[in-house]
Amino acid sequence: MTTTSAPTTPAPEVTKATSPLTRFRVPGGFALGAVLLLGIAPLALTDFRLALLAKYLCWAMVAVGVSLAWGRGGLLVLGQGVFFGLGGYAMAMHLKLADAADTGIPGALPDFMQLYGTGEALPWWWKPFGNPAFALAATVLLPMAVAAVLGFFVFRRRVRGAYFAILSQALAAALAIWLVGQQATTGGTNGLTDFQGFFGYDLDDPANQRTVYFVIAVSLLLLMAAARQLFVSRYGELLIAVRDSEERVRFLGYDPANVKLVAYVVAAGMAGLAGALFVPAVGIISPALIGVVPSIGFVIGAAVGGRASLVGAVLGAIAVAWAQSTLSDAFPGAWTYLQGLLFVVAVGFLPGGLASLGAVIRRNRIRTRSGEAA
Amino acid sequence: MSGEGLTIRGLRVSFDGYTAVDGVDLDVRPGDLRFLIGPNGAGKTTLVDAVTGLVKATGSVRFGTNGDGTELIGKPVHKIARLGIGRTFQTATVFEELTVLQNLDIAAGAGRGPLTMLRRRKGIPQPVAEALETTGLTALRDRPAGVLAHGQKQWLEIGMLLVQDVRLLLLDEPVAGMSHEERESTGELLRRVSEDSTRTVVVIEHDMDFMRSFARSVTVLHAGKVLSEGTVAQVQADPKVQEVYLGRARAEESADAAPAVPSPATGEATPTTTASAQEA
Amino acid sequence: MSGLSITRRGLLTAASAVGASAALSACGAKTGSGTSSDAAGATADTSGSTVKIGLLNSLSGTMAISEVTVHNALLLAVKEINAAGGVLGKKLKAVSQDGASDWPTFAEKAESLIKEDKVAATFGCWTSASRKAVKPVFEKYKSPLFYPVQYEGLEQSPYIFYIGATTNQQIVPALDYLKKQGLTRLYLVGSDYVFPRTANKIIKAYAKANGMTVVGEDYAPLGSTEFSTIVNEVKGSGADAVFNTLNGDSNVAFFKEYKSAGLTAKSMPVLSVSIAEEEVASIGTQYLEDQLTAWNYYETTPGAANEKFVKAYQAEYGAKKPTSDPMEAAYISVYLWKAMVEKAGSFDVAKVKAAADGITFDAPEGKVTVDGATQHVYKTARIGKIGSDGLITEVWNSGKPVKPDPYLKGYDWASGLS
Amino acid sequence: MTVILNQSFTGISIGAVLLLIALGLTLTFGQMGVINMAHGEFIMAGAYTTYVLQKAISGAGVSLLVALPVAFLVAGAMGALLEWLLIRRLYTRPLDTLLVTWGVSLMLQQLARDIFGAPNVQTRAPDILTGNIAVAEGISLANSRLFILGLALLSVLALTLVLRFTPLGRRIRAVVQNRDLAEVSGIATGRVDRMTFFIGSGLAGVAGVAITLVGPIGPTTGTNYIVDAFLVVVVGGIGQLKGSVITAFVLGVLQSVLEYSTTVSVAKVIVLVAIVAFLQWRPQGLYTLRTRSLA
Repeated sequence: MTTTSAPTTPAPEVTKATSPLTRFRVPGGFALGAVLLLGIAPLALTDFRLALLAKYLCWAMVAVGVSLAWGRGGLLVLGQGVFFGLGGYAMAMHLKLADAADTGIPGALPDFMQLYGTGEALPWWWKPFGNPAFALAATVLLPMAVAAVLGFFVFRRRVRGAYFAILSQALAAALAIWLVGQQATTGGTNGLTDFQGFFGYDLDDPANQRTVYFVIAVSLLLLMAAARQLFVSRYGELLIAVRDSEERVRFLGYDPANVKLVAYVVAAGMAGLAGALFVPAVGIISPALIGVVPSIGFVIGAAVGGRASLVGAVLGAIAVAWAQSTLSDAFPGAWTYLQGLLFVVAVGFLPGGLASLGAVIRRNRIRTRSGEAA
Repeated sequence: MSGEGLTIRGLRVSFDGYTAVDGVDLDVRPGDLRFLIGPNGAGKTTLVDAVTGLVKATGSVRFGTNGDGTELIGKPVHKIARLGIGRTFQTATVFEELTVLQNLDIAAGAGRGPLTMLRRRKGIPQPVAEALETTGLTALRDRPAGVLAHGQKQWLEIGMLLVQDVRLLLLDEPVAGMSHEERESTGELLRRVSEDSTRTVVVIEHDMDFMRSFARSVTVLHAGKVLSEGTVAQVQADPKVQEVYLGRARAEESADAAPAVPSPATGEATPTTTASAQEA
Repeated sequence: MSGLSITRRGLLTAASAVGASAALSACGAKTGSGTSSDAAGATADTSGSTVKIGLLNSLSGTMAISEVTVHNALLLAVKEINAAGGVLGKKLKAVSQDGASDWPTFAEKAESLIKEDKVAATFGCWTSASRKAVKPVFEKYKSPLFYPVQYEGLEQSPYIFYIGATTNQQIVPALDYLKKQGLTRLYLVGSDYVFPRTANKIIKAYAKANGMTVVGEDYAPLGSTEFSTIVNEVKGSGADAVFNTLNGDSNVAFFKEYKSAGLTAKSMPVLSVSIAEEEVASIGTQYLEDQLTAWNYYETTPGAANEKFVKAYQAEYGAKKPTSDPMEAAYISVYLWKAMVEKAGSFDVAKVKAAADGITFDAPEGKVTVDGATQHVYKTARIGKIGSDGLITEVWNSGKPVKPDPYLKGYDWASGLS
Repeated sequence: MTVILNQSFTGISIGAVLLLIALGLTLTFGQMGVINMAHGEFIMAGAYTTYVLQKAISGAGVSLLVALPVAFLVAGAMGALLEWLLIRRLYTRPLDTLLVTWGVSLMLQQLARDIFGAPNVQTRAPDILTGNIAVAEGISLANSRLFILGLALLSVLALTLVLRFTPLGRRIRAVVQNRDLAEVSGIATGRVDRMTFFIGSGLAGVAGVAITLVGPIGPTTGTNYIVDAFLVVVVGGIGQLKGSVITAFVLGVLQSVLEYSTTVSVAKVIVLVAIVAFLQWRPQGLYTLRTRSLA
């Protein structure tokens, strides 16, 4: 009577989205976002402001992954800096090698290696990054691979919650310290900077900078669409289930470690892509973007905007980055207070972030209604 | 003879020198509705924990529908679950933020491939629809599970086991804290569930009335060992059981509830452990 | 409304956007085409009655400790210049941006100053990393940066004026001094970043050529505060002196450990190149007394110009506030720029650059002269000894301003360095 | 041989500091499970207390001794206030506690900057604590480290005695082991939580006083130590004092030996990676309190 692959009965109202307003909410919102990012922003903003927006959008891309892993999966990913950095360095290494090749001198080393290096040949692990296809793939696949290996062990051993968060931080710290220590091959604290070209295009040219912006904006929209698909998929439901009761899911025959691993790896890939695009947009990648503090910074925006809400996390990330950049000049001290306060209020008293204000009210209404029914 | 259903031999579970389950042998055949009773600390929950892989144990636990069955000791929780063994917890654990439908759909989907997982659910899968029907939760399917009443959560849990197509159901105090009406409904639900001759149901329960009304067979645990086993009547007549339940048992249960043994309501209070499956 | 259809719609939008951006990028310049440099140029707005200049320092974050004092010194110079009538008859308006101790932020703020505020010149940065981060920005927009801190050399950006010492004005004289004192066995301790590593490379080359020995070399991560092992190794090394290129908080922990280990300025002096008056105050003279420093300026440096500077600074920021080398360099950098502008008769960057060579200024540290070829400054090297009152007094100086040589081309022993 | 011995002593020096800074966390994190990122700022508060007292009391030795109890009270009060204002509302959400207290830590750092200025401040150590004693030929132990070691061990002893033999300690343990049972047994769990937090934070204050002997005193003093402190407790195991004690010294010696044979940066990286690997092997740390809960 019960077969595993049963036919599905047609469901007239699986979701309650029947009114036209709710039905077009998601695609409509997506289209609105696309128009704002791809149409209005480039027209309305100066080159400089657009470049700033490009940088904020990179944070937002990380926030998409944070929203998936933390908001949906309950994994407090306090080490996203690691993946952002891996993606960024993969891209930066390629750009440095391309710049060196552009000098026309055969076997030329990147400029910083000539200054601070041993003056010998390129380290072996730099070599593959000379290939643009390899470097591009590495920006996403390298962080994902690292996350996969790490997550495989960590989740299997059921390291979670606070332990996972502290472990992530320890790793972020370790990578940052290592990068700083390898000055001859990584640029040390300075990081990698001063890029001339981006896949053959001159980065100094404002037109090319705008192109970089478009690439970033489109990438963000694609990531959001992908994340949205994950959110509404069966996997998304399962992820919430794992977040709320990992043991229970285990008794249903799933391995929660794998469920979490997928979210963790996808989030890492998103951070990697963000890091890779950050490099041509901002022109630098350095250990300062990888350590403990920036890694916490990556979750601030998502926390303030609403970790479980995709749009909330993205807008939160952009808003916090904007506020940071605008307020810290005028009131460096006051901004620090405000930043701390934002965290306390958003996380402590409004865990769903600003995006949950409406939902909190709606949920209360449902509660009341079900109370009446019961 | 030991190939069908749940077969436990010499099961032993220790925590830091304290032995919670101390050499239990237990056989439960398909189609049975076995109640596991015993005073606090008798090792009932620990036994279920051991069967489902939650705690480390020694001995042998086999489960299968034919042949020798599969050895469960040493397998991880999710692998055991995939063999068709499901359980509920004393406090109902459903996914509160997900709807009833989503809860059931997740329970139904442990074998789904990655492509199915990454797509949105369309419609209601047949087993889920059936489980909704069986548990009477159809009308509530779009409610978040968190807002359900206590009894409804327990039913949802049982429903989740049903859609998993579980062959062995282990229920830990399913009626604790329920109202009288809810108990009756739960009992009926359990009876319906166990009517499938291929299912084996084990219920841990403190509620003697409930046990008397619905159990097909009973095992009494005491201090980690099997104290007595048989029909409700056999067990209640066992002096060892009366000894253990002395005071409480004598004072309230043996005295005034004993006549209820041949339950008039169901007429099923005296099946033997080999109760036929044809009833279904 | 399935997720798939949304994705499809998203893809459509995305595809059209990619198309649009591809079209846009068609007009972007390829690398090496040379067309881009004209596309992006600084357009400093000097048309009004005031001229904006940018102050780019970390006002928050870990570097704020040091950089706020530099910021204060810059503001003092601006105030004095305005009181004296401004530059070319225009008052200066200082626009402060917070680098927040974060290198990418420095790059962003540099761009903001140039593009949004249209400043005529920018003053600031402290760490080498922040300078490296903003260098491409200033080069891209052809806008000048005045950098006030001693650094590791090996750099000569056409749009940066290096007002602090390069290696041959600080490290090399310090080595000369140690050699003269007969302290030839050196232990090198530094923070793990570009300045100490480069400095130590130079020190090792110098030592090799001058009969000195480097008996040990250790790097601590930036911000590290645990020095038990390093001090232990220093103690057992039999060195004559320690050459210290540690930065910030690490100095505090290092010197406390150093004293605890029973090491003193007598038994094994430490010569530091990153400890100025400000740092002395935060480490404590208890731990620093009689240790050596190498700079180009001390609060105690004699001369009327310095007396005036110290007085003005303390009047502005408090009687007990010390003045230090980077502050002094920042202070004079504004005056040097003013002199360049006035010599050029214009705020135009190309003209200002052309006018730079030979500009002199009677600075608190003594007379300084701009070397147009390197865009560095002739500076007098001074070795100082830390007193119990927290002030540093000079024990030796180079006698005359040293010609800047960022690539150490004038030193034979340094030929293999770069 | 001398090298090994020497590095062991150095490792004990490092371990003493690690132990002292982690001690408060063994209570608030180890016993209560609260991840308080502002713990480092309580260390900072202790350090600044020393600075302020030294301005009021001239003698370095006297002011240091006075600072110990005062810093305990100051940091303890800050901790209790934080518990009352925020943390008690977040007991069911440990990860959120981490982020909220990180926000608090930012604000406290800025507060210190506004009160004492951004630059580090200096305190004078009593002369007796700036010297060292020779242990053997070529091996010496700094007096300041000995003082910290003594202080740490004294604190461990005091904490053990309090937990074992006082009514408060019994209540604390009761609440940790079974909150519900403790509550129905008539224990005011809220007040016990606050007291636990008071003591844990107070110990951070004491650590802050000791830190003035070896490190910088500034607004970011706490951040220098916070990650290390957490790692000690995580590796040592939740709820186990002896785990933290052993871990602190093992990490200290490991760090010291690695620093000697490689560089400080590499040593730091190896130690961090080793900790991650160790937690793979024993996710619950060196020692664990066994419970029957699902987790």
